[in-house]
Amino acid sequence: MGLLAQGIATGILIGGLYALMSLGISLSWGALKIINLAHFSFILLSAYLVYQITISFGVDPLLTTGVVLPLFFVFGALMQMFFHRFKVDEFKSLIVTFGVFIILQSMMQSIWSADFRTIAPDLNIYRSSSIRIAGVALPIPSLMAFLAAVLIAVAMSVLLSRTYFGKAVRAVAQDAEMARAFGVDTKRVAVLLSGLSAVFSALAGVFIAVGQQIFPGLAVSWFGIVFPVVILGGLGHTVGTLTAGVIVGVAYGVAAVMWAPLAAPLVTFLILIAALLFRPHGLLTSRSVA
Amino acid sequence: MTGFVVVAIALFLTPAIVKAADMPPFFVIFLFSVFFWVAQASSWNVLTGFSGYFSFGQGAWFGIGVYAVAVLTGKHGWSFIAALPMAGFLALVAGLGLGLVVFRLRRLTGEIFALTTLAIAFVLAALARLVPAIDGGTGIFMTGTPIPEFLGEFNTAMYRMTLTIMLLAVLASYLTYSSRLGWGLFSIRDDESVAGGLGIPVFRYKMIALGINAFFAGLMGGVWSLRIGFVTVDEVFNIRVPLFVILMSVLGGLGHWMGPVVGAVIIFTLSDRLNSAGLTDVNQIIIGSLLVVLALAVKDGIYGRMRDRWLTTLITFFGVMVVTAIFDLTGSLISDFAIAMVTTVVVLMVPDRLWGRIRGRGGPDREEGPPVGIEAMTGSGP
Amino acid sequence: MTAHRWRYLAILTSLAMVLAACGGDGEGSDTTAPDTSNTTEAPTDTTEGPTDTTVPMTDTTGDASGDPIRIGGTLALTGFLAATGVIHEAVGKVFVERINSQGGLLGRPVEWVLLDDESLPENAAAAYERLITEDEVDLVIGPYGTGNITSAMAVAERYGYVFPHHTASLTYAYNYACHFSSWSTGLHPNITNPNLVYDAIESSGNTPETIGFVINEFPGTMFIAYGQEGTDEGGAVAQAEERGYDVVLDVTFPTAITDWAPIAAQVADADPDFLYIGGLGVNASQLITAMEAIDYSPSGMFTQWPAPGPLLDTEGADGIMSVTIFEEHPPFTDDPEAVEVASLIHDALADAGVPYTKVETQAAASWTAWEYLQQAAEGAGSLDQQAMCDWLIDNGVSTLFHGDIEFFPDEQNYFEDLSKIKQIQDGDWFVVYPEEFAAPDKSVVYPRG
Amino acid sequence: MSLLTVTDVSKRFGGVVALDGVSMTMGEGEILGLVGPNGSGKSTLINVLSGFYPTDRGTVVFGGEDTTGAPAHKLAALGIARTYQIPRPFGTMTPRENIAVSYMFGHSRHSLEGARDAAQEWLDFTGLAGVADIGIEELTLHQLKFLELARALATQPNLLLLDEVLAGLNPSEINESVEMIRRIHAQGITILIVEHVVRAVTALSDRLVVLNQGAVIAEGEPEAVMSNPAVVTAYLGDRGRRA
Repeated sequence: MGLLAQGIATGILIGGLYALMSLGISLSWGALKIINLAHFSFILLSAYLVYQITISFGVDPLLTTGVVLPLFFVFGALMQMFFHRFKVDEFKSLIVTFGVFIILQSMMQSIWSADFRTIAPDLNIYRSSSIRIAGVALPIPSLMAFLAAVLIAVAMSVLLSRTYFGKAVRAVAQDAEMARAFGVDTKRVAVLLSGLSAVFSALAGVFIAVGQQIFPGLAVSWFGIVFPVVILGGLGHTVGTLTAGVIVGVAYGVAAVMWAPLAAPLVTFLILIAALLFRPHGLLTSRSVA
Repeated sequence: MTGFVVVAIALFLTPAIVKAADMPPFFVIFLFSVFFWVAQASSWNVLTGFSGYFSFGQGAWFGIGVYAVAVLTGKHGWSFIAALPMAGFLALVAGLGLGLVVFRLRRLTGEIFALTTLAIAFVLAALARLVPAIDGGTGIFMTGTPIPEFLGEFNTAMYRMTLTIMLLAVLASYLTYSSRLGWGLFSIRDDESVAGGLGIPVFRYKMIALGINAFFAGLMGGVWSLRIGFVTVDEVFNIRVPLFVILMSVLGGLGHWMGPVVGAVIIFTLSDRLNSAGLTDVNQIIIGSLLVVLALAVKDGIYGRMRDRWLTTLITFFGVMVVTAIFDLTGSLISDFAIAMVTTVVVLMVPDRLWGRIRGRGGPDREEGPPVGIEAMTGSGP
Repeated sequence: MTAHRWRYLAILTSLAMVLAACGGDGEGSDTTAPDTSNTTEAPTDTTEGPTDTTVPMTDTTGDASGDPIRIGGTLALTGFLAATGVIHEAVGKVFVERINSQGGLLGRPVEWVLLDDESLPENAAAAYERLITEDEVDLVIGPYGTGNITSAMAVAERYGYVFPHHTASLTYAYNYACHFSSWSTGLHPNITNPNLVYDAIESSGNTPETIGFVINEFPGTMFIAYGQEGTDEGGAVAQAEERGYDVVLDVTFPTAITDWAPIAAQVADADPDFLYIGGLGVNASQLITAMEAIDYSPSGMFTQWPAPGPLLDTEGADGIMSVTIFEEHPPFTDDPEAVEVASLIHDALADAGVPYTKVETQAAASWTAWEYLQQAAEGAGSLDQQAMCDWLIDNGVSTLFHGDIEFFPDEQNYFEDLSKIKQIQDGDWFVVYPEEFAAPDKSVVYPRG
Repeated sequence: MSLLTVTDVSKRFGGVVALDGVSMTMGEGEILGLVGPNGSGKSTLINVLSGFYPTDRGTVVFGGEDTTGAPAHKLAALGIARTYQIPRPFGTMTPRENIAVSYMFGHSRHSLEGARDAAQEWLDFTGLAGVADIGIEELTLHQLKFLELARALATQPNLLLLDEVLAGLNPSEINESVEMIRRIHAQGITILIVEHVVRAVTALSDRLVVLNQGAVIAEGEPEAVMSNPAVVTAYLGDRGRRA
């Protein structure tokens, strides 16, 4: 019983990280019609940068966010300008961003080698610390990731449903042409949103650098987690993405504990396929961004 | 069609010629690797290029083929030649099974369909890991698997089998392209419900396309299990196969049966030469940039440009080929080929407007009447 | 306008490809290409090409002169095995530089034609075909990784090339008469390896009553944990039971695992006296981190083939054991040559940007494989594959890191298991078992502090 | 004898009732005008008849055969062809290829051989011969509308469903189209024409059926129907009736 409780608890927390990793992709896909595979390398690149800055200057890894996040906002924004310039559509974006993904991957490998990188414990006080609630231990890194994910998901859904920017984004998501016709500066909206998406991915990278060992091969292994979460959550649906992340995390955790770790991916994808068949627009169905 | 037969015969004779001409035996090995990719890309193109349903499922069909042969020969003592048809058959069954569910649901189009096919591959991988009867994590050795004598020694056998399957796959793609089926699929790609309204049996046609794709991908996978040598889940079900066929078809040109053939030859030759030069990292970066540039700049793929500028293509290619061969710049026919090919691609990449200016007149260059419609995208249709 | 600029970028990229292609073949073309038509026929003929080239060159100047001897091989420089592949790359480079600085092989300089197999067996197979039949290398050396070695060995066998390799875990599968493993596992690691571990534990005077297994679903680790598929012989689990340990946990996890929390929870729940991790690379580090995160630390741990660096940097890893061949402390460092080579390897690994540069299992095994080639060629006095193969079987090899090795043909050319047990003690790895190899005043600590 | 019989057909989208127990028949060779204000269910009926939407209730009998709920391609094979209010040509094909495709499928089943040449007949008929082999994007709305017609005709249908073929055309183009519809009818093809441009419909049709809020509110001779108070109300509201 304690085992199951622990499995569920850690599942929920890791789900937060999954959601954080998926948010950027979900938003740019849902709102900008860009399936941005480059986000996978964004997450890893930000993890490497955090690692590098931390060990070079001996600072607390969390402080690096001050540098890393703005940097990735710029990356994201530039990327969107590029897409805008070349009128990249959904299908093209898949190919183009996959190209970018490959390039970034091999660049990271040539810079940091294929070997594993770890922030040494003396610089990283978070990795293996945890707090206990009712006999269930909550690891700090995933706890931080989870809280960040909740914060962002809520903030974003408020931003998207209450502000002018949000209205503009929703308008663009539904029909960019129409939005333009109604005087929305679609390009500016898209660039901003793309920047934000990149920031979320970068933030996920921060927690990954804090929580685990990083190596180039990591990025590919995320495909199998992030896509289910994105689809399950509903494209561009922030709260949905968070929910989906938690569901996948828990399903994964429980399947691993109760059945076998080998079965975990199977369960995850069966959930995904079920979702694709019966709820192709996400759990908390809402075709548009919210 | 006669051209097809001629090419087929020529290819079947090649190994003998290679031997006679004292060319390095690697030439044969190089060729059968090309055949593998041509078959994979062509079969993928029948579904995605023709009907417009973007599929990541290639890895799944390929993997089913590999494991069908590996399990049947390795765990149940079947002979390779008996197991091989099962590779195609099981992949076909799996493909049609997926189609039966997915194509019934109107909303499962576009990227949602693409991701469903992606998910299938992951599920199969997880299954293979979980079920000891398939793999269970120990992997399966294929290195000892005996191949029937009549096929010759290993590389000759691989050459003959891959060539045969490749020819069949390309033939299937060609016949589809030049028949009602093909045009039905093009209509589905352009506007599925209108296609239905015009009396095109949408569901059946999509099933056929998916079936062709899965069958040949699986069959070739069955042969390839010999090449892999030691079959494990991580090697078989990785995203490499689907991504390469996409790259190849996009580069060559979706929608025409020749597109993937051209694309596969170019991409494989390139990465082979770069790898043999020990430049894998460069290789990765170049392939990445190729993807970006081609998706943005060359609309209908290289094959479209080749048709528009067929004269330039021929002159450049054979010109360079002859030069490199005469002055023996590389000492390897494959490298001569690679260089000639790349130069041609470079020339073809010159944007239309600029090209027009080079040739002393504005406007897009056409060395034959301006083809449009399927023609434009694909060159001479049926 | 910008649209054009991008298109031009395309052109530049392609030009780069042309150069690359040329460059690559420049490398290929600068060798004398002897009559190639033989190479496909019988194994004996394949060596004809190579042996021709051993005829002394007329323009002999300096100590290492004449046509370079070209040694071909691939490594996992990219892909999921790359983390370790990079170590083998560095070691190989050091070996080749060193041999060239010492007058070369058979008086000729050595050139290493290294290709990347992207961690894929099919690529390894294709690459060895190319190396042997197109580049016509004189010798080959094995790639890294069980699958890749298996596929490459099939090619080497087809052409009768001597095939030294360092890290193939499925020992039972290799029957090629001229394959020579430089790994210290012996033919039956699924028996010898676990027993060594258990002996080591018991040498502490304490015997675990319960044991838990967390096994990576990777052929090599599965083989050692559960024995050979089909045959019920050996395996860490079976032998633990034979010794009367109570197996309270037995989990396998996928190679590409992303979430360790559930497994950590299971271990904590089962709370075994000893935890046997059939892990690769950073598996152990990740599991320990996950266990620490839920405040659990087992009283004893072993892990199969870890990335040693990250493990040292992992909180709560102190006292974990593993297998090794060589560690940089006495008695191993009593041999000055070993120390010298080790320092060379440090520099090479540092240049390659590898954080942990000490010589241990991977580096030692890699070096030994190269020694096979060198001593076989010098012993046979030619590059005739069959002659080299015979010489190795008849004479064995005297290695820097393994000591003298003798190959047993009826044991599929394996030698006895020479593995040692190392343990992390106060922040560094030390060999602790068997006693004669243990670091000065070091012994197995169990339960860990 | 009647070619098409629709009995008590209903169709709802969520809460909205698009068709509410519609019944009507069409005789062999007649031109029936289907009119009604926006959102009265005209297009929905066309979509039901051409098999794009399944019905919730009711039956459709075509050519003596119950075709209720049959898929679009089956109905096309039986001889029902339709056009679209907003033209939907196959974008990657030329006009000729567009027509060739429907010649290959539809009611007339032909192989690929000669399909291109066969397309000439309808290219000439619709006066598109001049633009037969250029890209779709180069065609004018007027030409696209004619392409819709040509493509529908190439299936060699018994029943042709015209969904606002005249919308968006200028008077001279309208007259041209009306002429063409007459010529199509002259070939013995039964036509159901959905229109806003009442003048044209009344001129063309033998009979009118008026839909309002998904229900048939009038049916019969064009003049009689157009003066029917219920119809006037439906179109102009009560003010119209008082006037």
